[in-house]
Amino acid sequence: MVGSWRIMTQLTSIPQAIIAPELSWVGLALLLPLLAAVACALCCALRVKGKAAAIITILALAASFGIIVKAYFAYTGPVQVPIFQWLSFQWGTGQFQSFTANCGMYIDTLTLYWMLFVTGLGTLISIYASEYMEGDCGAGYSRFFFGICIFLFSMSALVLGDNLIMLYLGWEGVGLASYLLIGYDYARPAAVAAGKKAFIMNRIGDLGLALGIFMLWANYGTLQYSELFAAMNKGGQTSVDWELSVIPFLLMLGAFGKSAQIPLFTWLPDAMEGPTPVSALIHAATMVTAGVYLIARMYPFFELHPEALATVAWIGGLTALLAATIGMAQYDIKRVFAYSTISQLGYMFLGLGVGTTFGACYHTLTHAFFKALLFLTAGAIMHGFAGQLDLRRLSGLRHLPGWRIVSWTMLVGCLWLSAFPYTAAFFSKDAILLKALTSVRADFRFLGWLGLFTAALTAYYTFRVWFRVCAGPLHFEPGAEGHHEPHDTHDKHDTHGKPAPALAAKSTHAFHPHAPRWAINGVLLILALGALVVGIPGYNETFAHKDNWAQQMIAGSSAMEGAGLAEDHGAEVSEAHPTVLGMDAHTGLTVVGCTASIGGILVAWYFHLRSRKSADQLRAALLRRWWIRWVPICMENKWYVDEIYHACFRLPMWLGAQILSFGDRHFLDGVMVDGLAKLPVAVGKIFKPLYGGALQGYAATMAGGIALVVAWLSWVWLRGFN
Amino acid sequence: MLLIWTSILFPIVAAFAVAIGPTKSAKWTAFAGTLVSLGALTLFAWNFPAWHNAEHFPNTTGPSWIPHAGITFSVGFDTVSLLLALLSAFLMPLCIVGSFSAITERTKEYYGWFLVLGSSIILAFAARDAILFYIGYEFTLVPMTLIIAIYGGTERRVAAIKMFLYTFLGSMFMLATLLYIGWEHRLAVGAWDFDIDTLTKTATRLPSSTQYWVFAAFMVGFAVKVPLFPLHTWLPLAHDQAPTAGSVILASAMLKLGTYGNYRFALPMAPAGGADLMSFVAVLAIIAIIYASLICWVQTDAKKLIAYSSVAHLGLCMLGLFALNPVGAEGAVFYMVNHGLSTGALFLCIGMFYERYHTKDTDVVGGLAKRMPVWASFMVLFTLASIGLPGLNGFIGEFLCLGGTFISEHDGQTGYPGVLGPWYAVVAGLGLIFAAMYLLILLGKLVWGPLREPHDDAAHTTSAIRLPQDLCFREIAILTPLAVACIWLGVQPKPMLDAIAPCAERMLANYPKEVERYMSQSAGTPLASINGKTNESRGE
Amino acid sequence: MNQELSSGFTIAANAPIAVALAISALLFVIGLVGFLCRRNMIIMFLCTELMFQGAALAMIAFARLRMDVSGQVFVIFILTVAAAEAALALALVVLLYRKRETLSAEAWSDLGES
Amino acid sequence: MVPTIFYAACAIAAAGLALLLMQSGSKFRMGATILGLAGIAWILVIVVQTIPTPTSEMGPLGLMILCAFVSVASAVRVITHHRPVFCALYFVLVVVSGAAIYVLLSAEFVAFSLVIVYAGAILITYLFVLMLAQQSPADIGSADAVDYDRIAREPAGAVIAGFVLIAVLGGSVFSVSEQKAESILDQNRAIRQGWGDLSMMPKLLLEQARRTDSTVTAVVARTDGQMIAVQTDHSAIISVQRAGQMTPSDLTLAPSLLPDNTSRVGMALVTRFPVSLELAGIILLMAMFGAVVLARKQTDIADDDRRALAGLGKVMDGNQSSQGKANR
Repeated sequence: MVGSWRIMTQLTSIPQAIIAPELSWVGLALLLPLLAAVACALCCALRVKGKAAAIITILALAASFGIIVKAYFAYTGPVQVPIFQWLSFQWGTGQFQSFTANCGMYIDTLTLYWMLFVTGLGTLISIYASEYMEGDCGAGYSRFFFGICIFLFSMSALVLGDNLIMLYLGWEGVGLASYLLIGYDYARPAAVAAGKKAFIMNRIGDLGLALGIFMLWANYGTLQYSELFAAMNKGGQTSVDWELSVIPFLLMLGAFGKSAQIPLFTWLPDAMEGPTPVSALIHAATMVTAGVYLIARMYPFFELHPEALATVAWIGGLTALLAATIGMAQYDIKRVFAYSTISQLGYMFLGLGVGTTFGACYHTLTHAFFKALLFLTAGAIMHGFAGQLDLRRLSGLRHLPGWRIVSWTMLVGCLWLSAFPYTAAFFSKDAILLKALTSVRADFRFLGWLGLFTAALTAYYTFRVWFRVCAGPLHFEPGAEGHHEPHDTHDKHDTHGKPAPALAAKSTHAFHPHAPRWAINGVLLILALGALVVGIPGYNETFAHKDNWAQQMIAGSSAMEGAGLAEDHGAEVSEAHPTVLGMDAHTGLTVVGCTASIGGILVAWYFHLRSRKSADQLRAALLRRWWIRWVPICMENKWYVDEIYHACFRLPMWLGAQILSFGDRHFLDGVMVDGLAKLPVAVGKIFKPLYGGALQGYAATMAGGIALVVAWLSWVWLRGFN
Repeated sequence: MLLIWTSILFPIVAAFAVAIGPTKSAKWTAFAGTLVSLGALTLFAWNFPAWHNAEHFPNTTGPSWIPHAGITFSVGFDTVSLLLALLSAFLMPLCIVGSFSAITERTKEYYGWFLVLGSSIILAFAARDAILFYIGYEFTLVPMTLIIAIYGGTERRVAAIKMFLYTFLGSMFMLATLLYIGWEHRLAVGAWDFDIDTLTKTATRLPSSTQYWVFAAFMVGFAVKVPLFPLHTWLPLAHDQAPTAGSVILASAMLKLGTYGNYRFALPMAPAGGADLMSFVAVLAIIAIIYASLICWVQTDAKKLIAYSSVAHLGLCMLGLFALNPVGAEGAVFYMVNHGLSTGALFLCIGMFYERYHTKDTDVVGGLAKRMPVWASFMVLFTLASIGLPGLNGFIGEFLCLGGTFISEHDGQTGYPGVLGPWYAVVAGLGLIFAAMYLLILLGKLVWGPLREPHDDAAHTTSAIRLPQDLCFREIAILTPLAVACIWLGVQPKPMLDAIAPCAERMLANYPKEVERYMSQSAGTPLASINGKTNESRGE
Repeated sequence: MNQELSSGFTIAANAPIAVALAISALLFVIGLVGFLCRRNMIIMFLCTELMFQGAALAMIAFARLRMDVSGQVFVIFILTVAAAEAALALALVVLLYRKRETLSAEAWSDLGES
Repeated sequence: MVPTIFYAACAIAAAGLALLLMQSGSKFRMGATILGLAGIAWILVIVVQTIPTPTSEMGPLGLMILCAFVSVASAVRVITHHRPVFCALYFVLVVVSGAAIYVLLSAEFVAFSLVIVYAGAILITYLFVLMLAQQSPADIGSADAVDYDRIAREPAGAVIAGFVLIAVLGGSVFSVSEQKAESILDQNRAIRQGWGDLSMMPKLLLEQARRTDSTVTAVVARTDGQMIAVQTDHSAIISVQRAGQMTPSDLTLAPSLLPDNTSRVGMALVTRFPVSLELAGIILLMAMFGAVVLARKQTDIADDDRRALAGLGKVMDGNQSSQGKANR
């Protein structure tokens, strides 16, 4: 068993960050979204009817992206940029006698890597949303972009921040943005409930993160990345101190919450109640990868316990499989994509766990693009078909004029998601699986095979969507809602993408699906292109044998520490296990990966394009057999995780709360407090007859009182005399 | 000095003016009175010399009151009390403006008593003499009781009487302890003196067994006011029945008197007792957090929910205070101010919708984002501040309290050993999750969701002053300063943290050695702490 | 201290004075008992006069014991007060009697809570 | 003396009194009376026994005990008799026997004023009022008194309270005095006070001095600043100016020249308690006013009439007047 434990002493030092206040212009990347948020809030307050909020947002985010690009080209080495003092004070001069969490930025390659796709995708999706949300102009439009700006600000703070408290600020901030945007359509109880669920489940993870932060402070006396890494570089923390070893597990909990891993994954599918651009940006591309960022950023600290990374790997692998199985049985397109997101995040955690931060981060990048693309296409469909997302009620959209771009970009997304050979995701997923399969640890190799199996499932359910929705004979039913579709916009769209007359007859209410216009189509195309482009590092590595850009980016940061060493270590032991299925590891994996991907697609093709009936027949056949029927049932019901949580946690707590509430009112207040208060009344009642109003009663009391006093006095005096 | 007395006495002058003047101008007189008070205090704070150095109480001399009992009219501030007094003075005018439409009958009496209330709260924070503090502390009860009993809801009498008797009972313990320490001082020196510093010096010299009881008695007194777990039941009722402004002052200023009392009296005066009982109080605080949070979860009355959330929040505040290290103490003091702002604002928000719908039942009213978007925005903001979202004020205090608790066990390094530790923080941290849960449920019912309104229009018509559907300018003007304060303190806590730090250190000056003594004792006899706990619970 | 107190207890050293004191106590107690038992308001006042008598007798006895006339002076004051009290009390009784047409003290129990 | 015995005596007296109060029928009356008298007698016996009495004081003691019995018995009748008029008359008996005891205690002036003021003035007032408020004989019916005069109110409780008081007080007092029985009257002090009083009465002093020596023209202060120097044989030396002598010389006054009781009381009233005397006068005056105001015929006057009497105009609007009432 390879403990990263032992590797600790061999750590090469993380490059020490220099303090560079002159780089404070990068802070504009933080400030601009915040200013835009203020502007959007003003738009909201002034009830602006137009698209001013969208324009402000797009401009701000684009500028922010520009700044990051400039910072990328200006980058020379890790820097720390102080901005202003935030949460800091001191009570002594010692190391542990001050608490410092200033507003500042820590810029290294990992930061830039993350910020590039966060701001870039943010800009693109804002453009998309400016058209997508136009039905809400004057109602919630500005509020929507306010949420987006808050999200971008928080995400930037999360990534750029130079200490863990800044990260925590961003961490909770993105949670807030997610809450506000999921519940954007606040009149729908489901949306509100989903937002609430997301926030609360994230909070559970946040608690872990907060405790982890405390533990780090308690043991290192600082929360600044640079100082933490410096402390790590010094090494020496090799003693098995439970406090140190618990740090990675606490941080991990935060990451699991934010990135929707077992056991905190159930909020993400529900989060699809939000508008689709939100799902694309927050719940697919950026926010959910914050967990990956956290683990990558704090990677050295995950080696404080030998099993920490293994736990990450196992959780990731199992989540990938579980989510994929659920995704196979869902009919709602966005939910399928949501589960696929969870599943892909599982891959990333698997990659982190088995020691390839590069693979995980690269997969994050590719995933951001193709998953955003997929969600946006789903959004376009939802937008056009009045909220219809049931893949059984949509078919053959590629035949519909005006929907070709959507169909084909969706195909790109699906190919990428199913890791079709030589797509970007193929390279990134390979990087993860290769690491797993060539690991010295048997359980990691098992996880690798599990990941491969999951890849086949992924290919299947991805193309199940595409073959159902875009291929096959043309057929569709509109959805129930048209809530953000004022009627006049319909006619406007008709000129753009005119539906065939035959379609009108097919749809029940003479429904005209309105095809997306330039903003949506343009963004889809750019994203598809982006999905191609992010494959370039992979091509370079595989074919041109050049340096992988992504790997360089990751290697320059704290994330590489463990990964690099583990890789060395892996190379050393891969002498013993050089092969996958008897072939060279790379080749073998390519073969197996291709098989899985293409096999999955073929199965999907058979069941969902060639003979769609057979899918139902298969399901019926499974349901008939008692020994296997639990599989489809559980898959369709999401393995009853929500129900189990409800029964195990929510319900007992709720009952307990009811009991406490009742007890508080009737026991603690009623019996204890009021009872105590009634005691004097009860005593008083004994003497009440004396005070019935008759004069003698009062006189008798007086006489009795005097008698008592005299008795007491004489007793005291007698004692004094004797 | 003059400024302090101005801020204390001017409201009383204004109260007389309200009493004499015509009914129509009562509210404006009251507003002006509180504004002058706030202005004087702000001016004082502006020139306050001790913001950044540890100089002890720059202005503490005062004329003698009862010379042979050693009682003086000495007032003065350290940064903590100044912050809390500023908070109270800041909320006063807002509350008065907030009552313009809510109070339509017996307005003169209302504003008069409200001014007296403000004055006595500031007096309690400003007092440098223990008896003067007691007078301010206790006198708050009179106007508050009247405000609840006259202007409150349907069960106002019961609520007012319960509040009065309960808190009065608690403060009797406090007074007795103060007198006892004064007596000890007289035994030692030969003359009475109730100067707080003198008392502190005297009390710290008492044997630890005596300090144990001194601390316990103080705790009983202040725990009622805070309120700490088993002694909290007066609060939800009082909040539920009080008029909006009364709730605001009750939650924001009066409850702070309890925590402030711990900061100023219980902890520094009886460090040995504090060290002995810190885990006990911490356990109570944690129970308060979890218990109140769970109860919040099933509340349908918006005001009661906020009231119980106060119990939970102040439990966290107490936990931070009893972590007995600078991080926790800073957090606790910061939290006192923040809780005042955010909870006060929440009460104001709820009052505003109550004025329109005449119900606080979240099962009856809901989905108001559609009807009252401006109100909804404020409500969401303050709720988030209350949840402790980073970037807003609630976070700083909450995080530091929890952090202080967490690192309490870490001996030596911080210079402040303690007996709490990660496990305390873990359990208390559950409160953070619960806080998000119940407050978001409140938001989900009240702000989001489909619009639900009670159908009886009678409620609307009977209201003396017709209010617009969404907030009017006056109401926005009330909430905006609070919102600005919430955001500002969340973004720029540094000046305040720096100001609190020396005070926190001074409060904890005796603790490192006392806690070490306690730890060495309990290390010798493992059951000591448990015995201590059972003794204490019996004592209560 | 002890000595001082004990000198205060020489009261009973002279038998006639002791008897006078015993009578004064008995008169006082009988007056008290009468006040508590009788229902007629006038008789109740008469009983208070009885108690005055007891007190006055004690005064006289002590004056004799201490050979100090102050005790007798006090008795004169007691007489004054008794006279004033009798005037007022009887006026009140007349007033009350006019209202309710009875001398029973129980006709006037408005002071009670119930 | 053993306190328990005293308590027993008290208990017996209490039982007798209670029985008398309960009015449970005339057949018990005699027994109850005997029981009560026996209890009281026992108390007195205990008291007398406690103190060794010199034979010179036996006479006054006997008279005292006789008066005591009269006094206590009539007091008991005051509180037990059914007819208020008889109660008042019994009270006269209490006062008279009390006055006798006063005389025995050498308080002659007070004794006579007691008889005059109490038995004469106050009791007559009581009788007047009793007559005034007395029901007509027809109302009384067959029974000889109305209910509230016949039936005592919770006699047992009252008697217990009263006699616990006396038992505790007497028990403690008399049990202590047993050890101090040898104490004597402080004659010296009384003499000194008497001479002191005389020194404050210059005219009387001069008169007494002339009675001793007719040549005295004036009494002057002695060299030590005092007027009188009391000797151990109770005589007093004063400094006097004699006719025809330039320098003052001493004069010895015999104890028989001490001022008598009545003048001492008067002296004490005007020298030691002048303010109290004035206050007593004011109290009496006020009591008179009060009695006049209270006993006046009360008539209910309507608000408007009252305003009219006060010289104010009528309130026009009924609504307003009701508001005015609320304000008041």
